Amino acid sequence: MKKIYPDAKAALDGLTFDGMTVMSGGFGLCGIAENLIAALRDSGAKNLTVISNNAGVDDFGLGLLLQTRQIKKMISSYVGENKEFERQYLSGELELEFNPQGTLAERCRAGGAGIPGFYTKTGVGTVIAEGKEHKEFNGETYIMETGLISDLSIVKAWKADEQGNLIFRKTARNFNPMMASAGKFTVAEVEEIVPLGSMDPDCIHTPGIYVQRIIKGEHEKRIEQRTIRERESA
Amino acid sequence: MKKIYPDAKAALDGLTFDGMTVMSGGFGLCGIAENLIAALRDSGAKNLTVISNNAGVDDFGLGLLLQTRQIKKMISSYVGENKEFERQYLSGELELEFNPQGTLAERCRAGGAGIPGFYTKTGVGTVIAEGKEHKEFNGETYIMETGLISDLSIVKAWKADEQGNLIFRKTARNFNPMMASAGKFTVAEVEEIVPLGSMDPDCIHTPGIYVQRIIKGEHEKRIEQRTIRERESA
Amino acid sequence: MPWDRNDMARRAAQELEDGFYVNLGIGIPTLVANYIGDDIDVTLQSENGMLGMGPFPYDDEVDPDLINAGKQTITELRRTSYFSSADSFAMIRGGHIDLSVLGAMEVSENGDLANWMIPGKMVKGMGGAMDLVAGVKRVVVVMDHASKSGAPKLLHECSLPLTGRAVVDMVITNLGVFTIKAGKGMTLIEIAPDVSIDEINASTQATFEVAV
Amino acid sequence: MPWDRNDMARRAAQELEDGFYVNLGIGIPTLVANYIGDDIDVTLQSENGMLGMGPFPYDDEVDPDLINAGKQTITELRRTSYFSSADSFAMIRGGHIDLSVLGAMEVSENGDLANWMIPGKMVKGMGGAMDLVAGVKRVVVVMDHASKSGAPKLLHECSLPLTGRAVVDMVITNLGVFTIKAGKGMTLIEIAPDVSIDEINASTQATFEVAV
Repeated sequence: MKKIYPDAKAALDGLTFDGMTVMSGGFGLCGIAENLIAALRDSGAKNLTVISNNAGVDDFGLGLLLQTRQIKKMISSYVGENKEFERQYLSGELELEFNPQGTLAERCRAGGAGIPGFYTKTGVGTVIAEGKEHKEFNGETYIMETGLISDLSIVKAWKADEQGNLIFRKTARNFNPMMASAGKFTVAEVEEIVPLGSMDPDCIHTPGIYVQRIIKGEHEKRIEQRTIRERESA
Repeated sequence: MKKIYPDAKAALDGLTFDGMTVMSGGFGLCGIAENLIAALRDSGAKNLTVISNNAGVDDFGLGLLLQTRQIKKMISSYVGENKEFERQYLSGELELEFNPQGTLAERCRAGGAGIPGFYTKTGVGTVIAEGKEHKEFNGETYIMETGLISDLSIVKAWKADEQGNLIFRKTARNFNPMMASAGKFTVAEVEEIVPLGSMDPDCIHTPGIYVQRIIKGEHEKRIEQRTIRERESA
Repeated sequence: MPWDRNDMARRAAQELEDGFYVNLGIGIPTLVANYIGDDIDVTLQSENGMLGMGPFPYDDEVDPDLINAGKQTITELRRTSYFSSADSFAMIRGGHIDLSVLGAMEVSENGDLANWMIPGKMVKGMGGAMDLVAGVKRVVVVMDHASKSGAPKLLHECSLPLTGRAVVDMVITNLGVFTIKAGKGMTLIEIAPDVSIDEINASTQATFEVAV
Repeated sequence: MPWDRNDMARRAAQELEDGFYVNLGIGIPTLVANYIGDDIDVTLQSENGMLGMGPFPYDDEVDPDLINAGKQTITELRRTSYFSSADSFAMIRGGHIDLSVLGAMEVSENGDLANWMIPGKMVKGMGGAMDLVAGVKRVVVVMDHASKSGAPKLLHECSLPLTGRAVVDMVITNLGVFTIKAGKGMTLIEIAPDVSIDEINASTQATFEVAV
């Protein structure tokens, strides 16, 4: 059972189809599966439902799949950085379902954990609650949200071993672990493939059971908001 | 805001009261808060509801609180190792609520995560499902389980820093992280208090936000089933 | 003289207490970090998955794997821990964050908040705002008292789609500070220097008590 | 000659496939690990919070922080990862474990399983058994064909409180191997050496087809 594939194209071979649901890890452009997004574009799969916290920028990240109009619907919490997204959405070419960020994160976690529904206070009394089941617990009102699973999850990690164990780095972890767990099939791209046994087993973020294929990728890691401070002069 | 306390007695000072609900981490005798359990016994708090996967053995772990009859009710998944438990239960002195182990773990996780209810397939069609709400998702039947929180959670970790960041070791992690998150007040005992900044921030299992007090404890770490294999002779 | 952005941030910082875990929103709330007193120990959360957020990096410290919820590059501290966004919002939803400071478009006298959507304009999304106002123990809003056109932003009822109902505990504007308590409505408790109550009345639609 | 414990474990091991993630219960199921073929790569899960469970330790390797779900001391492997019990049962409940091998007191012809409770006797608890049978993709039961007193354990309906309904996919007893398919009932597919169908019929209450 070999999990390591030579490149992104090979890693998606046989896994893509029109109308599929894809989860794509990352927050903004931080921790996105750059190589697999490009390979998903090149696969030509159309009418995709993409679950991702954001929608990339015009020429990077999921913006690549918007350019080619492969996305039919996005499930996201914030899509403000993308003009092409705005154009397609306002023209009715693109469906959009907004989820509060924590609800989206929990829906992915629930899907991977076999939990088809859960209750949350988030969104009660707002448009998010419309049409959803309401229930009282200890005198407070909650709404039911459902678990999400994907046909394919594409995630980005820092390191993997041949068993698919993953370690993420700093805030590039974000949505990647839950999306890895919620994919019927999960492909991970990493910066480094390390020898089996070289990871601290107490410090593996995503156990290999959630990862079916792995590639080592090349990463631009584009920064959206480069904010710095000046050094005080000596 | 000093979180480090000199000993278990000081760490529980002001936190215990009759009729309180206590979560106690550990699986069997592995990863239990030995020092805090003893201090909870010495506090004399009575009529406790204790949420713990197991109930210790006769003379160790939660067995100490059974000896002194401080426990009114246990919420557990398996209590087979304890004769005093059996005696008190069969004589009607002790209430017992069985939860499937995964349901118990998830109920603690949900409580800490602000999720008052969730659906699971576990236990459908069994006594566990009796009286619980049933709901269909995609043609399958699930039951609703509720989140659990405690007045006090006592957990055992391997290392802590002064901010309360915790790292667990091997399978001694078990129920400790969820119970830490589900306590209105959480006290952790550890084997070592390490300097701030010496933990890998990517490898902190329980962030300090969940831990209000910390002690360094002494740990017997009793083994329940010492199973070994023989070395092949040379 | 009404308060400026930094004054408002400084006033919001007074709501922070020793040992607090705090989430700061984008804009003026971000400035609050500059005014946290040396005498208290406060830990900042970034909802993408970090506790113990440090200041912006020096130029040679910039790390694309280390950003805050506003997608700005930041730094870590000795106390920092990283976790997934699910774990981060478990922390928020579970009521473990003591205080959140957020911007707003409108606040109603019973504490309803609108800060994510203007119908007819392109909708960018609510991000983590709905989770924060529903989960965090105490919500402080920092905003200009009136819109650029002079329209009141403290209203009887919000006209914009809500982020949350009865979730705001305090509003700090350039003119003053208001508390909001469940069932008791809004109370003006502080006024910016040289601002009159008449001035505040003139640019406020919400009903409020005065207790300065 | 009926199969012994090791024969049954060896037969159960044949159900394991390359790449499988497997949870083995206490008792005979634990022995299955001894018969996993060298030609396949299988990862064992321990539901207290470990993937990649190794063999029992040598005497000088015993670690009280490293136990399996039966509370036995074990070892780790190069592939091992540790996680919380919540994460462990997320894995189980979410359908990520390919196969579970469990013991049983009773199995019904539609796959109901009873293995945790005998009314009137002290109840020890179900531990993780209900989670495993509800969540794992395929459940194989290994048990003696009849009780010590000779009473059948393969029944029309279980008499004991259930662990799960319609959850068992295969039963391996000392007399033979049965598959159970939803809506199609139970089928005998293998018989232990020198055991006759009459012998099996005599100690089986459940209705089953024969396809050996």
